Amino acid sequence: MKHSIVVVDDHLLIAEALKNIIAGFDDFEVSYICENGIDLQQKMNGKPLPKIILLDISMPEMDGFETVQWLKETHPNIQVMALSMQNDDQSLIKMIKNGAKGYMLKNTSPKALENGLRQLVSKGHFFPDWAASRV
Amino acid sequence: QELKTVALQHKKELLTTQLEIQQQTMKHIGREIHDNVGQKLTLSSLYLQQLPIENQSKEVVESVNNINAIINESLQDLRLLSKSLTDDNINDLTIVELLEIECDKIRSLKKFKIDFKNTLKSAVPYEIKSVLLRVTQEFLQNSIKHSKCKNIFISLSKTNKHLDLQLQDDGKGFDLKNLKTSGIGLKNIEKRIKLLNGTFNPKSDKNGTTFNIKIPI
Amino acid sequence: QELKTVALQHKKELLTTQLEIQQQTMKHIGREIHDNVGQKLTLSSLYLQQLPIENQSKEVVESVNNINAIINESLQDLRLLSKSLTDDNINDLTIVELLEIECDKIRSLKKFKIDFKNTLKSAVPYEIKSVLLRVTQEFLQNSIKHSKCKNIFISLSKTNKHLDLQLQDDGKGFDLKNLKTSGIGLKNIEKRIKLLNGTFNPKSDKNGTTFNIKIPI
Ligand SMILES: Nc1ncnc2c1ncn2[C@@H]1O[C@H](COP(=O)(O)OP(=O)(O)OP(=O)(O)O)[C@@H](O)[C@H]1O
Ligand SMILES: Nc1ncnc2c1ncn2[C@@H]1O[C@H](COP(=O)(O)OP(=O)(O)OP(=O)(O)O)[C@@H](O)[C@H]1O
Ligand SMILES: [K+]
Ligand SMILES: [Mg+2]
Ligand SMILES: [Mg+2]
Ligand SMILES: [Mg+2]
Repeated sequence: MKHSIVVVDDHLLIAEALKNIIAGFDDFEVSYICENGIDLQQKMNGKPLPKIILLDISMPEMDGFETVQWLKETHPNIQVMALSMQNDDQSLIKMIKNGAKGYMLKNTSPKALENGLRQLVSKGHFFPDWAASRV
Repeated sequence: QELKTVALQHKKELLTTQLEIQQQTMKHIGREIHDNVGQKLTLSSLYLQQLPIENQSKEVVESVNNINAIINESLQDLRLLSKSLTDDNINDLTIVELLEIECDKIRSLKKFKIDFKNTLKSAVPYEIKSVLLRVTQEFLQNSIKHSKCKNIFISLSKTNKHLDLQLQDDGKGFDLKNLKTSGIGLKNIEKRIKLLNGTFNPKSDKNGTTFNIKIPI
Repeated sequence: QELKTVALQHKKELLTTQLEIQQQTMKHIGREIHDNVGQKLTLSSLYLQQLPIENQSKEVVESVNNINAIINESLQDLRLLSKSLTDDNINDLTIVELLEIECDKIRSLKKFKIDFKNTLKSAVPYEIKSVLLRVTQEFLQNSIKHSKCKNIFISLSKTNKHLDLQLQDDGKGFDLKNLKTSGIGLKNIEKRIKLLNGTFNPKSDKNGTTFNIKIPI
Protein backbone atom coordinates (compact mmCIF):
# COMPACT_ATOMS: atom_id res chain seq x y z
CA MET A 1 0.00 0.00 0.00
CA LYS A 2 1.14 3.53 -0.71
CA HIS A 3 2.22 5.76 2.17
CA SER A 4 -0.32 8.51 2.70
CA ILE A 5 0.79 12.15 2.76
CA VAL A 6 -0.94 15.38 3.71
CA VAL A 7 0.45 18.62 2.25
CA VAL A 8 0.08 21.84 4.29
CA ASP A 9 0.91 25.09 2.48
CA ASP A 10 -0.89 28.42 2.38
CA HIS A 11 0.03 28.70 -1.30
CA LEU A 12 -2.56 26.23 -2.51
CA LEU A 13 -1.07 26.20 -6.01
CA ILE A 14 2.20 24.97 -4.55
CA ALA A 15 0.38 22.34 -2.53
CA GLU A 16 -1.41 21.22 -5.72
CA ALA A 17 1.85 21.13 -7.68
CA LEU A 18 3.45 18.97 -4.99
CA LYS A 19 0.42 16.69 -5.03
CA ASN A 20 0.79 16.26 -8.79
CA ILE A 21 4.47 15.51 -8.49
CA ILE A 22 3.87 12.96 -5.75
CA ALA A 23 1.15 11.34 -7.89
CA GLY A 24 4.02 10.17 -10.08
CA PHE A 25 5.80 8.35 -7.21
CA ASP A 26 5.26 4.58 -6.82
CA ASP A 27 5.17 4.42 -3.01
CA PHE A 28 3.42 7.63 -2.01
CA GLU A 29 0.11 9.39 -2.49
CA VAL A 30 -1.42 12.63 -1.24
CA SER A 31 -4.68 12.17 0.69
CA TYR A 32 -5.55 15.84 0.93
CA ILE A 33 -4.07 19.32 1.22
CA CYS A 34 -4.52 22.08 3.83
CA GLU A 35 -3.93 25.83 3.93
CA ASN A 36 -2.45 26.09 7.43
CA GLY A 37 -2.29 24.44 10.84
CA ILE A 38 -5.87 25.23 11.81
CA ASP A 39 -7.17 23.90 8.52
CA LEU A 40 -5.14 20.73 9.17
CA GLN A 41 -6.58 20.29 12.68
CA GLN A 42 -10.08 20.53 11.23
CA LYS A 43 -9.51 18.28 8.23
CA MET A 44 -7.73 15.55 10.22
CA ASN A 45 -10.83 15.11 12.35
CA GLY A 46 -12.41 11.67 11.80
CA LYS A 47 -10.06 10.69 8.98
CA PRO A 48 -7.38 8.00 9.09
CA LEU A 49 -4.06 9.57 10.12
CA PRO A 50 -1.51 10.15 7.35
CA LYS A 51 1.94 8.59 7.55
CA ILE A 52 3.69 11.82 6.56
CA ILE A 53 2.92 15.52 6.64
CA LEU A 54 4.72 17.88 4.28
CA LEU A 55 4.66 21.15 6.16
CA ASP A 56 5.28 24.70 4.95
CA ILE A 57 6.77 27.07 7.54
CA SER A 58 5.44 30.56 6.93
CA MET A 59 1.66 30.48 6.87
CA PRO A 60 -0.94 32.88 8.29
CA GLU A 61 -3.23 31.73 11.15
CA MET A 62 -1.07 28.84 12.38
CA ASP A 63 2.45 28.55 11.04
CA GLY A 64 4.75 25.54 10.61
CA PHE A 65 6.48 25.99 13.96
CA GLU A 66 3.19 25.90 15.88
CA THR A 67 1.77 23.11 13.75
CA VAL A 68 4.70 20.72 14.17
CA GLN A 69 4.66 21.38 17.90
CA TRP A 70 0.98 20.49 18.06
CA LEU A 71 1.55 17.37 15.97
CA LYS A 72 4.37 16.21 18.25
CA GLU A 73 2.05 16.47 21.24
CA THR A 74 -1.11 14.98 19.74
CA HIS A 75 0.06 12.67 16.93
CA PRO A 76 3.69 11.77 17.65
CA ASN A 77 3.66 8.92 15.11
CA ILE A 78 3.15 11.15 12.12
CA GLN A 79 6.45 12.04 10.45
CA VAL A 80 6.77 15.70 9.59
CA MET A 81 8.92 16.90 6.72
CA ALA A 82 9.33 20.67 6.67
CA LEU A 83 9.16 22.13 3.19
CA SER A 84 10.46 25.62 3.04
CA MET A 85 11.55 28.47 0.84
CA GLN A 86 14.25 29.38 3.28
CA ASN A 87 17.50 27.62 4.01
CA ASP A 88 18.42 29.67 7.04
CA ASP A 89 19.76 28.00 10.16
CA GLN A 90 17.25 29.53 12.55
CA SER A 91 14.10 28.08 11.01
CA LEU A 92 15.83 24.76 10.39
CA ILE A 93 16.85 24.44 14.03
CA LYS A 94 13.51 25.66 15.34
CA MET A 95 11.59 23.18 13.19
CA ILE A 96 13.76 20.29 14.36
CA LYS A 97 13.43 21.38 17.97
CA ASN A 98 9.66 21.49 17.57
CA GLY A 99 9.56 17.98 16.17
CA ALA A 100 10.26 17.90 12.41
CA LYS A 101 12.01 14.76 11.19
CA GLY A 102 13.05 16.20 7.86
CA TYR A 103 13.65 19.49 6.09
CA MET A 104 13.74 20.20 2.35
CA LEU A 105 13.57 23.21 0.10
CA LYS A 106 10.33 23.44 -1.85
CA ASN A 107 11.93 23.69 -5.25
CA THR A 108 13.92 20.47 -4.96
CA SER A 109 13.60 18.17 -7.97
CA PRO A 110 10.95 15.41 -7.98
CA LYS A 111 13.73 12.81 -7.77
CA ALA A 112 15.22 14.42 -4.67
CA LEU A 113 11.80 14.72 -3.08
CA GLU A 114 11.03 11.03 -3.70
CA ASN A 115 14.41 10.04 -2.29
CA GLY A 116 13.84 12.27 0.76
CA LEU A 117 10.43 10.73 1.43
CA ARG A 118 11.83 7.20 1.10
CA GLN A 119 14.58 7.89 3.60
CA LEU A 120 12.14 9.55 5.96
CA VAL A 121 10.10 6.33 5.98
CA SER A 122 13.03 3.91 6.16
CA LYS A 123 15.37 5.76 8.54
CA GLY A 124 12.89 7.95 10.40
CA HIS A 125 14.58 11.18 9.35
CA PHE A 126 15.93 12.99 6.32
CA PHE A 127 18.09 16.09 6.00
CA PRO A 128 19.86 17.09 2.78
CA ASP A 129 23.61 17.70 3.00
CA TRP A 130 23.34 21.47 3.40
CA ALA A 131 21.00 21.02 6.36
CA ALA A 132 22.85 18.12 7.97
CA SER A 133 26.04 20.14 8.01
CA ARG A 134 24.36 22.84 10.10
CA VAL A 135 22.85 20.82 12.91
CA GLN B 1 22.95 75.97 25.37
CA GLU B 2 19.62 74.75 26.71
CA LEU B 3 18.00 75.54 23.36
CA LYS B 4 20.75 73.71 21.53
CA THR B 5 20.15 70.63 23.66
CA VAL B 6 16.42 70.71 22.90
CA ALA B 7 17.10 71.08 19.17
CA LEU B 8 19.54 68.18 19.27
CA GLN B 9 17.06 66.06 21.19
CA HIS B 10 14.47 66.85 18.56
CA LYS B 11 16.80 65.99 15.71
CA LYS B 12 17.83 62.77 17.43
CA GLU B 13 14.21 61.66 17.83
CA LEU B 14 13.49 62.37 14.19
CA LEU B 15 16.52 60.36 13.10
CA THR B 16 15.43 57.46 15.27
CA THR B 17 11.96 57.64 13.75
CA GLN B 18 13.41 57.53 10.24
CA LEU B 19 15.71 54.68 11.15
CA GLU B 20 12.82 52.66 12.52
CA ILE B 21 10.67 53.34 9.48
CA GLN B 22 13.48 52.18 7.23
CA GLN B 23 13.89 49.05 9.31
CA GLN B 24 10.18 48.33 8.94
CA THR B 25 10.44 48.82 5.19
CA MET B 26 13.40 46.46 4.97
CA LYS B 27 11.67 43.86 7.09
CA HIS B 28 8.53 44.13 5.00
CA ILE B 29 10.35 43.81 1.69
CA GLY B 30 12.45 40.95 3.01
CA ARG B 31 9.26 39.15 3.91
CA GLU B 32 7.56 39.98 0.59
CA ILE B 33 10.52 38.62 -1.34
CA HIS B 34 10.38 35.47 0.69
CA ASP B 35 6.66 34.87 0.99
CA ASN B 36 5.41 36.29 -2.25
CA VAL B 37 8.01 36.38 -5.03
CA GLY B 38 9.84 33.37 -3.65
CA GLN B 39 6.67 31.30 -3.68
CA LYS B 40 5.86 32.30 -7.25
CA LEU B 41 9.29 31.32 -8.49
CA THR B 42 9.14 28.08 -6.53
CA LEU B 43 5.84 27.37 -8.22
CA SER B 44 7.24 28.02 -11.69
CA SER B 45 10.16 25.74 -10.92
CA LEU B 46 7.76 23.00 -9.79
CA TYR B 47 5.60 23.42 -12.93
CA LEU B 48 8.66 23.40 -15.14
CA GLN B 49 9.82 20.10 -13.67
CA GLN B 50 6.44 18.59 -14.43
CA LEU B 51 6.49 19.37 -18.16
CA PRO B 52 6.28 16.06 -20.05
CA ILE B 53 9.61 16.36 -21.81
CA GLU B 54 10.87 12.78 -21.60
CA ASN B 55 10.18 12.11 -25.28
CA GLN B 56 11.41 15.46 -26.50
CA SER B 57 14.58 16.29 -28.38
CA LYS B 58 17.79 16.74 -26.46
CA GLU B 59 17.64 20.49 -27.13
CA VAL B 60 14.25 20.89 -25.49
CA VAL B 61 15.28 18.88 -22.43
CA GLU B 62 18.45 20.91 -22.05
CA SER B 63 16.61 24.16 -22.53
CA VAL B 64 14.03 23.32 -19.86
CA ASN B 65 16.76 22.27 -17.42
CA ASN B 66 18.62 25.46 -18.19
CA ILE B 67 15.55 27.60 -17.46
CA ASN B 68 15.01 25.72 -14.23
CA ALA B 69 18.61 26.29 -13.22
CA ILE B 70 18.25 30.04 -13.81
CA ILE B 71 15.08 30.17 -11.74
CA ASN B 72 16.73 28.28 -8.90
CA GLU B 73 19.70 30.60 -9.05
CA SER B 74 17.36 33.60 -8.81
CA LEU B 75 15.69 31.98 -5.83
CA GLN B 76 19.06 31.54 -4.15
CA ASP B 77 19.94 35.19 -4.85
CA LEU B 78 16.64 36.33 -3.42
CA ARG B 79 17.13 34.25 -0.28
CA LEU B 80 20.44 36.00 0.38
CA LEU B 81 19.01 39.44 -0.40
CA SER B 82 16.01 38.83 1.81
CA LYS B 83 18.38 37.75 4.55
CA SER B 84 20.54 40.84 4.38
CA LEU B 85 17.38 42.96 4.55
CA THR B 86 16.19 41.34 7.74
CA ASP B 87 19.53 40.79 9.52
CA ASP B 88 21.39 43.41 11.55
CA ASN B 89 24.58 43.13 9.54
CA ILE B 90 26.69 45.52 11.60
CA ASN B 91 25.96 43.53 14.71
CA ASP B 92 26.19 40.07 13.18
CA LEU B 93 29.23 40.44 10.96
CA THR B 94 32.85 41.25 11.76
CA ILE B 95 34.40 44.45 10.43
CA VAL B 96 36.40 42.28 8.01
CA GLU B 97 33.24 40.67 6.65
CA LEU B 98 31.54 44.07 6.36
CA LEU B 99 34.46 45.50 4.38
CA GLU B 100 34.63 42.37 2.21
CA ILE B 101 31.00 42.98 1.23
CA GLU B 102 31.89 46.52 0.15
CA CYS B 103 34.83 45.19 -1.88
CA ASP B 104 32.54 42.71 -3.58
CA LYS B 105 30.15 45.49 -4.55
CA ILE B 106 33.05 47.32 -6.22
CA ARG B 107 34.28 44.14 -7.89
CA SER B 108 30.86 43.49 -9.36
CA LEU B 109 31.18 46.78 -11.28
CA LYS B 110 34.05 45.13 -13.18
CA LYS B 111 35.81 48.44 -13.63
CA PHE B 112 38.29 48.45 -10.76
CA LYS B 113 40.80 46.14 -9.14
CA ILE B 114 40.40 46.13 -5.40
CA ASP B 115 42.76 44.59 -2.90
CA PHE B 116 41.91 44.14 0.79
CA LYS B 117 44.59 43.04 3.25
CA ASN B 118 43.73 42.31 6.83
CA THR B 119 45.81 41.27 9.81
CA LEU B 120 43.25 42.18 12.48
CA LYS B 121 41.91 39.30 14.48
CA SER B 122 40.06 40.75 17.46
CA ALA B 123 36.46 41.97 17.63
CA VAL B 124 35.60 45.64 17.11
CA PRO B 125 32.79 47.47 18.97
CA TYR B 126 29.54 48.34 17.16
CA GLU B 127 30.20 52.07 17.03
CA ILE B 128 33.67 51.77 15.53
CA LYS B 129 32.42 49.16 13.06
CA SER B 130 29.64 51.49 11.85
CA VAL B 131 31.93 54.46 11.43
CA LEU B 132 34.71 52.54 9.66
CA LEU B 133 32.19 50.89 7.36
CA ARG B 134 30.54 54.18 6.52
CA VAL B 135 33.86 56.00 6.01
CA THR B 136 35.03 53.24 3.69
CA GLN B 137 31.79 53.47 1.71
CA GLU B 138 32.29 57.23 1.27
CA PHE B 139 35.92 56.80 0.23
CA LEU B 140 35.01 54.15 -2.32
CA GLN B 141 32.17 56.26 -3.71
CA ASN B 142 34.60 59.13 -4.22
CA SER B 143 37.26 56.98 -5.84
CA ILE B 144 34.70 55.56 -8.24
CA LYS B 145 33.02 58.87 -8.97
CA HIS B 146 35.90 61.32 -9.10
CA SER B 147 39.33 59.73 -9.27
CA LYS B 148 39.41 57.76 -12.55
CA CYS B 149 41.50 55.19 -10.69
CA LYS B 150 42.26 51.64 -11.79
CA ASN B 151 43.25 50.20 -8.42
CA ILE B 152 41.99 50.50 -4.89
CA PHE B 153 43.86 49.24 -1.81
CA ILE B 154 42.43 48.69 1.62
CA SER B 155 44.34 47.44 4.61
CA LEU B 156 43.22 46.88 8.16
CA SER B 157 45.50 46.18 11.12
CA LYS B 158 45.97 46.81 14.81
CA THR B 159 48.73 47.98 17.11
CA ASN B 160 48.30 47.89 20.86
CA LYS B 161 47.10 51.49 20.76
CA HIS B 162 45.28 51.93 17.46
CA LEU B 163 43.08 50.37 14.89
CA ASP B 164 44.60 51.25 11.50
CA LEU B 165 42.54 51.47 8.34
CA GLN B 166 44.31 52.51 5.19
CA LEU B 167 42.26 53.50 2.15
CA GLN B 168 44.01 54.25 -1.12
CA ASP B 169 43.31 54.78 -4.80
CA ASP B 170 45.68 55.36 -7.74
CA GLY B 171 43.49 58.03 -9.35
CA LYS B 172 44.14 61.62 -10.36
CA GLY B 173 43.91 63.06 -6.85
CA PHE B 174 42.61 66.47 -5.85
CA ASP B 175 43.60 69.59 -3.95
CA LEU B 176 42.70 68.98 -0.32
CA LYS B 177 43.19 72.64 0.57
CA ASN B 178 41.02 73.95 -2.21
CA LEU B 179 37.79 72.00 -2.22
CA LYS B 180 35.30 73.40 -4.73
CA THR B 181 32.30 71.34 -3.84
CA SER B 182 28.94 71.34 -2.20
CA GLY B 183 29.54 67.69 -1.33
CA ILE B 184 29.38 66.48 2.24
CA GLY B 185 31.25 63.19 1.90
CA LEU B 186 34.63 64.39 3.14
CA LYS B 187 33.11 66.56 5.83
CA ASN B 188 31.21 63.57 7.16
CA ILE B 189 34.30 61.41 7.16
CA GLU B 190 36.16 64.05 9.16
CA LYS B 191 33.30 64.52 11.63
CA ARG B 192 32.81 60.82 12.28
CA ILE B 193 36.48 60.07 12.78
CA LYS B 194 36.74 62.96 15.22
CA LEU B 195 33.78 61.45 17.04
CA LEU B 196 35.94 58.41 17.82
CA ASN B 197 38.90 60.63 18.72
CA GLY B 198 40.67 59.32 15.66
CA THR B 199 42.76 60.89 12.89
CA PHE B 200 42.70 60.23 9.15
CA ASN B 201 45.65 62.10 7.72
CA PRO B 202 44.42 62.55 4.13
CA LYS B 203 47.00 62.82 1.33
CA SER B 204 46.26 63.45 -2.30
CA ASP B 205 48.39 64.19 -5.34
CA LYS B 206 48.46 63.28 -9.02
CA ASN B 207 49.35 59.68 -8.15
CA GLY B 208 46.28 59.15 -6.03
CA THR B 209 44.58 59.63 -2.71
CA THR B 210 45.32 57.98 0.64
CA PHE B 211 43.49 58.12 3.96
CA ASN B 212 45.39 56.78 6.90
CA ILE B 213 42.83 56.27 9.61
CA LYS B 214 43.85 55.64 13.22
CA ILE B 215 41.26 54.97 15.89
CA PRO B 216 42.46 54.71 19.51
CA ILE B 217 41.31 51.56 21.27
CA GLN C 1 24.46 70.72 30.29
CA GLU C 2 27.53 71.03 28.07
CA LEU C 3 28.27 67.34 28.62
CA LYS C 4 24.69 66.45 27.77
CA THR C 5 24.97 68.36 24.50
CA VAL C 6 28.17 66.54 23.58
CA ALA C 7 26.59 63.18 24.36
CA LEU C 8 23.56 64.06 22.27
CA GLN C 9 25.75 65.19 19.41
CA HIS C 10 27.59 61.92 19.61
CA LYS C 11 24.38 59.91 19.61
CA LYS C 12 23.01 61.92 16.72
CA GLU C 13 26.12 61.27 14.61
CA LEU C 14 25.92 57.56 15.30
CA LEU C 15 22.26 57.49 14.29
CA THR C 16 23.08 59.34 11.07
CA THR C 17 25.83 56.84 10.36
CA GLN C 18 23.46 53.93 10.85
CA LEU C 19 20.81 55.60 8.73
CA GLU C 20 23.28 56.12 5.90
CA ILE C 21 24.53 52.55 6.10
CA GLN C 22 20.96 51.29 5.90
CA GLN C 23 20.29 53.52 2.92
CA GLN C 24 23.37 52.11 1.19
CA THR C 25 22.15 48.59 1.90
CA MET C 26 18.71 49.37 0.53
CA LYS C 27 20.14 51.01 -2.56
CA HIS C 28 22.44 48.07 -3.15
CA ILE C 29 19.74 45.47 -2.74
CA GLY C 30 17.32 47.48 -4.86
CA ARG C 31 19.90 47.53 -7.62
CA GLU C 32 20.74 43.84 -7.23
CA ILE C 33 17.08 42.90 -7.47
CA HIS C 34 16.63 45.04 -10.52
CA ASP C 35 19.87 44.33 -12.38
CA ASN C 36 20.83 40.86 -11.32
CA VAL C 37 17.72 38.88 -10.42
CA GLY C 38 15.64 40.90 -12.88
CA GLN C 39 18.00 40.01 -15.74
CA LYS C 40 17.99 36.34 -14.87
CA LEU C 41 14.22 36.14 -14.79
CA THR C 42 13.91 38.10 -18.01
CA LEU C 43 16.31 35.62 -19.55
CA SER C 44 14.33 32.61 -18.39
CA SER C 45 11.15 34.17 -19.75
CA LEU C 46 12.86 34.65 -23.13
CA TYR C 47 14.15 31.06 -23.20
CA LEU C 48 10.72 29.83 -22.25
CA GLN C 49 9.12 31.65 -25.16
CA GLN C 50 11.63 30.06 -27.53
CA LEU C 51 10.75 26.49 -26.59
CA PRO C 52 9.46 24.73 -29.73
CA ILE C 53 6.02 23.96 -28.41
CA GLU C 54 3.90 24.63 -31.51
CA ASN C 55 3.34 20.94 -32.20
CA GLN C 56 2.76 20.04 -28.58
CA SER C 57 -0.46 19.12 -26.85
CA LYS C 58 -2.74 21.89 -25.61
CA GLU C 59 -1.75 21.06 -22.01
CA VAL C 60 1.94 21.61 -22.63
CA VAL C 61 1.32 24.90 -24.42
CA GLU C 62 -0.92 26.10 -21.62
CA SER C 63 1.53 25.00 -18.98
CA VAL C 64 4.43 26.83 -20.62
CA ASN C 65 2.35 29.99 -20.98
CA ASN C 66 1.30 29.70 -17.38
CA ILE C 67 4.91 29.42 -16.18
CA ASN C 68 5.81 32.40 -18.28
CA ALA C 69 2.95 34.41 -16.77
CA ILE C 70 4.12 33.59 -13.24
CA ILE C 71 7.68 34.63 -14.04
CA ASN C 72 6.48 37.90 -15.50
CA GLU C 73 4.34 38.52 -12.45
CA SER C 74 7.37 37.94 -10.23
CA LEU C 75 9.33 40.39 -12.33
CA GLN C 76 6.59 42.96 -11.88
CA ASP C 77 6.57 42.39 -8.09
CA LEU C 78 10.34 42.71 -7.93
CA ARG C 79 10.25 46.00 -9.85
CA LEU C 80 7.88 47.47 -7.27
CA LEU C 81 9.93 46.14 -4.35
CA SER C 82 13.13 47.44 -5.85
CA LYS C 83 11.46 50.81 -6.31
CA SER C 84 10.30 51.06 -2.72
CA LEU C 85 13.84 50.22 -1.60
CA THR C 86 15.40 53.02 -3.60
CA ASP C 87 12.69 55.67 -3.29
CA ASP C 88 12.32 58.02 -0.34
CA ASN C 89 8.77 56.96 0.42
CA ILE C 90 8.10 59.43 3.20
CA ASN C 91 9.02 62.28 0.92
CA ASP C 92 7.37 60.99 -2.22
CA LEU C 93 4.10 59.68 -0.86
CA THR C 94 1.24 61.42 0.92
CA ILE C 95 0.42 60.47 4.50
CA VAL C 96 -2.72 58.79 3.16
CA GLU C 97 -0.68 56.64 0.77
CA LEU C 98 1.80 55.79 3.52
CA LEU C 99 -0.98 54.66 5.87
CA GLU C 100 -2.68 52.71 3.05
CA ILE C 101 0.55 50.74 2.62
CA GLU C 102 0.49 49.84 6.33
CA CYS C 103 -3.15 48.77 6.04
CA ASP C 104 -2.28 46.55 3.09
CA LYS C 105 0.47 44.88 5.10
CA ILE C 106 -2.08 44.03 7.80
CA ARG C 107 -4.63 42.85 5.23
CA SER C 108 -2.12 40.48 3.71
CA LEU C 109 -1.96 38.64 7.05
CA LYS C 110 -5.60 37.64 6.43
CA LYS C 111 -6.35 37.68 10.15
CA PHE C 112 -7.80 41.15 10.70
CA LYS C 113 -10.32 43.46 9.10
CA ILE C 114 -8.91 46.94 8.79
CA ASP C 115 -10.85 50.03 7.86
CA PHE C 116 -9.18 53.33 6.97
CA LYS C 117 -11.28 56.48 6.56
CA ASN C 118 -9.71 59.71 5.42
CA THR C 119 -11.10 63.19 4.84
CA LEU C 120 -7.75 64.99 4.80
CA LYS C 121 -6.82 66.62 1.53
CA SER C 122 -3.87 68.91 2.21
CA ALA C 123 -0.18 68.04 2.33
CA VAL C 124 1.55 67.19 5.61
CA PRO C 125 5.18 68.12 6.42
CA TYR C 126 7.91 65.47 6.39
CA GLU C 127 8.41 65.43 10.15
CA ILE C 128 4.71 64.97 10.97
CA LYS C 129 4.39 62.32 8.27
CA SER C 130 7.29 60.31 9.73
CA VAL C 131 5.98 60.45 13.27
CA LEU C 132 2.37 59.60 12.37
CA LEU C 133 3.53 56.73 10.18
CA ARG C 134 5.79 55.36 12.88
CA VAL C 135 3.17 55.76 15.63
CA THR C 136 0.63 53.94 13.46
CA GLN C 137 3.11 51.12 12.84
CA GLU C 138 3.65 50.73 16.59
CA PHE C 139 -0.07 50.77 17.32
CA LEU C 140 -0.74 48.14 14.66
CA GLN C 141 2.09 45.94 15.91
CA ASN C 142 0.61 46.07 19.41
CA SER C 143 -2.93 45.31 18.22
CA ILE C 144 -1.68 42.33 16.25
CA LYS C 145 0.64 41.07 18.95
CA HIS C 146 -1.29 41.69 22.14
CA SER C 147 -4.95 42.53 21.65
CA LYS C 148 -6.51 39.47 19.99
CA CYS C 149 -8.69 41.90 18.05
CA LYS C 150 -10.72 41.15 14.93
CA ASN C 151 -11.14 44.72 13.67
CA ILE C 152 -8.92 47.75 13.39
CA PHE C 153 -10.15 51.25 12.55
CA ILE C 154 -8.05 54.16 11.41
CA SER C 155 -9.36 57.60 10.63
CA LEU C 156 -7.51 60.71 9.54
CA SER C 157 -8.97 64.19 9.36
CA LYS C 158 -8.18 67.87 9.88
CA THR C 159 -9.74 70.81 11.66
CA ASN C 160 -8.30 74.30 11.22
CA LYS C 161 -6.17 73.75 14.30
CA HIS C 162 -5.30 70.05 14.41
CA LEU C 163 -4.48 67.02 12.43
CA ASP C 164 -6.54 64.18 13.90
CA LEU C 165 -5.48 60.56 13.69
CA GLN C 166 -7.66 58.01 15.41
CA LEU C 167 -6.33 54.48 15.92
CA GLN C 168 -8.60 51.82 17.34
CA ASP C 169 -8.81 48.08 17.84
CA ASP C 170 -11.62 45.91 19.27
CA GLY C 171 -9.28 43.69 21.26
CA LYS C 172 -9.08 42.78 24.91
CA GLY C 173 -7.50 46.05 26.03
CA PHE C 174 -4.99 46.55 28.86
CA ASP C 175 -4.45 48.55 32.01
CA LEU C 176 -2.80 51.81 30.95
CA LYS C 177 -1.90 52.69 34.54
CA ASN C 178 -0.33 49.37 35.33
CA LEU C 179 2.06 48.50 32.51
CA LYS C 180 4.05 45.37 33.27
CA THR C 181 6.44 45.42 30.37
CA SER C 182 9.97 46.05 29.29
CA GLY C 183 8.55 47.15 25.92
CA ILE C 184 9.33 50.56 24.53
CA GLY C 185 6.55 50.87 21.93
CA LEU C 186 4.15 52.98 23.99
CA LYS C 187 6.94 55.08 25.49
CA ASN C 188 8.17 55.90 22.00
CA ILE C 189 4.68 56.82 20.84
CA GLU C 190 4.33 59.19 23.76
CA LYS C 191 7.76 60.74 23.27
CA ARG C 192 7.31 61.33 19.55
CA ILE C 193 3.87 62.87 19.87
CA LYS C 194 5.15 65.21 22.56
CA LEU C 195 7.91 66.18 20.15
CA LEU C 196 5.25 67.60 17.84
CA ASN C 197 3.45 69.23 20.78
CA GLY C 198 0.60 66.81 20.21
CA THR C 199 -1.60 64.71 22.48
CA PHE C 200 -2.76 61.12 22.05
CA ASN C 201 -5.32 60.55 24.78
CA PRO C 202 -5.05 56.74 25.06
CA LYS C 203 -8.10 54.77 26.23
CA SER C 204 -8.25 51.06 26.82
CA ASP C 205 -10.82 48.71 28.33
CA LYS C 206 -12.16 45.22 27.69
CA ASN C 207 -13.80 46.42 24.47
CA GLY C 208 -10.56 47.58 22.95
CA THR C 209 -7.96 50.30 22.72
CA THR C 210 -8.20 53.77 21.18
CA PHE C 211 -5.55 56.44 20.58
CA ASN C 212 -6.90 59.83 19.68
CA ILE C 213 -3.95 61.72 18.30
CA LYS C 214 -4.08 65.48 17.78
CA ILE C 215 -1.16 67.34 16.24
CA PRO C 216 -1.33 71.15 16.11
CA ILE C 217 -0.73 72.62 12.65
N1 LIG D 1 39.42 59.90 -4.21
C1 LIG D 1 39.29 61.09 -4.86
N2 LIG D 1 39.91 61.31 -6.03
C2 LIG D 1 39.76 62.49 -6.69
N3 LIG D 1 38.99 63.50 -6.24
C3 LIG D 1 38.33 63.34 -5.07
C4 LIG D 1 38.44 62.13 -4.33
N4 LIG D 1 37.70 62.27 -3.21
C5 LIG D 1 37.16 63.50 -3.26
N5 LIG D 1 37.52 64.15 -4.38
C6 LIG D 1 37.17 65.53 -4.75
O1 LIG D 1 36.74 66.17 -3.57
C7 LIG D 1 35.43 66.68 -3.70
C8 LIG D 1 34.68 66.56 -2.39
O2 LIG D 1 34.34 65.22 -2.09
P1 LIG D 1 33.05 64.94 -1.20
O3 LIG D 1 32.95 63.47 -1.01
O4 LIG D 1 33.14 65.80 0.00
O5 LIG D 1 31.86 65.50 -2.09
P2 LIG D 1 31.19 64.84 -3.38
O6 LIG D 1 31.69 63.43 -3.59
O7 LIG D 1 31.39 65.79 -4.52
O8 LIG D 1 29.63 64.81 -3.00
P3 LIG D 1 28.94 63.78 -1.95
O9 LIG D 1 30.01 62.95 -1.31
O10 LIG D 1 28.22 64.66 -0.97
O11 LIG D 1 28.04 62.95 -2.79
C9 LIG D 1 34.82 65.87 -4.83
O12 LIG D 1 33.84 66.60 -5.50
C10 LIG D 1 36.04 65.61 -5.72
O13 LIG D 1 36.27 66.70 -6.58
N1 LIG E 1 -3.60 47.39 21.57
C1 LIG E 1 -3.29 46.70 22.67
N2 LIG E 1 -4.11 45.73 23.14
C2 LIG E 1 -3.81 45.04 24.27
N3 LIG E 1 -2.69 45.21 24.98
C3 LIG E 1 -1.83 46.14 24.58
C4 LIG E 1 -2.06 46.93 23.41
N4 LIG E 1 -1.03 47.80 23.26
C5 LIG E 1 -0.19 47.56 24.27
N5 LIG E 1 -0.65 46.56 25.07
C6 LIG E 1 -0.01 46.08 26.31
O1 LIG E 1 0.90 47.06 26.73
C7 LIG E 1 2.21 46.56 26.83
C8 LIG E 1 3.22 47.62 26.43
O2 LIG E 1 3.22 47.84 25.04
P1 LIG E 1 4.56 48.33 24.34
O3 LIG E 1 4.28 48.54 22.88
O4 LIG E 1 5.07 49.50 25.12
O5 LIG E 1 5.57 47.14 24.56
P2 LIG E 1 5.63 45.72 23.80
O6 LIG E 1 4.71 45.72 22.63
O7 LIG E 1 5.42 44.66 24.83
O8 LIG E 1 7.13 45.66 23.30
P3 LIG E 1 7.77 46.48 22.05
O9 LIG E 1 6.72 47.44 21.54
O10 LIG E 1 8.96 47.21 22.61
O11 LIG E 1 8.11 45.47 21.03
C9 LIG E 1 2.21 45.32 25.96
O12 LIG E 1 3.14 44.39 26.41
C10 LIG E 1 0.79 44.81 26.11
O13 LIG E 1 0.66 44.04 27.29
K1 LIG F 1 8.05 29.04 3.86
MG1 LIG G 1 3.82 29.78 3.06
MG1 LIG H 1 31.67 62.01 -2.00
MG1 LIG I 1 4.75 47.25 21.16
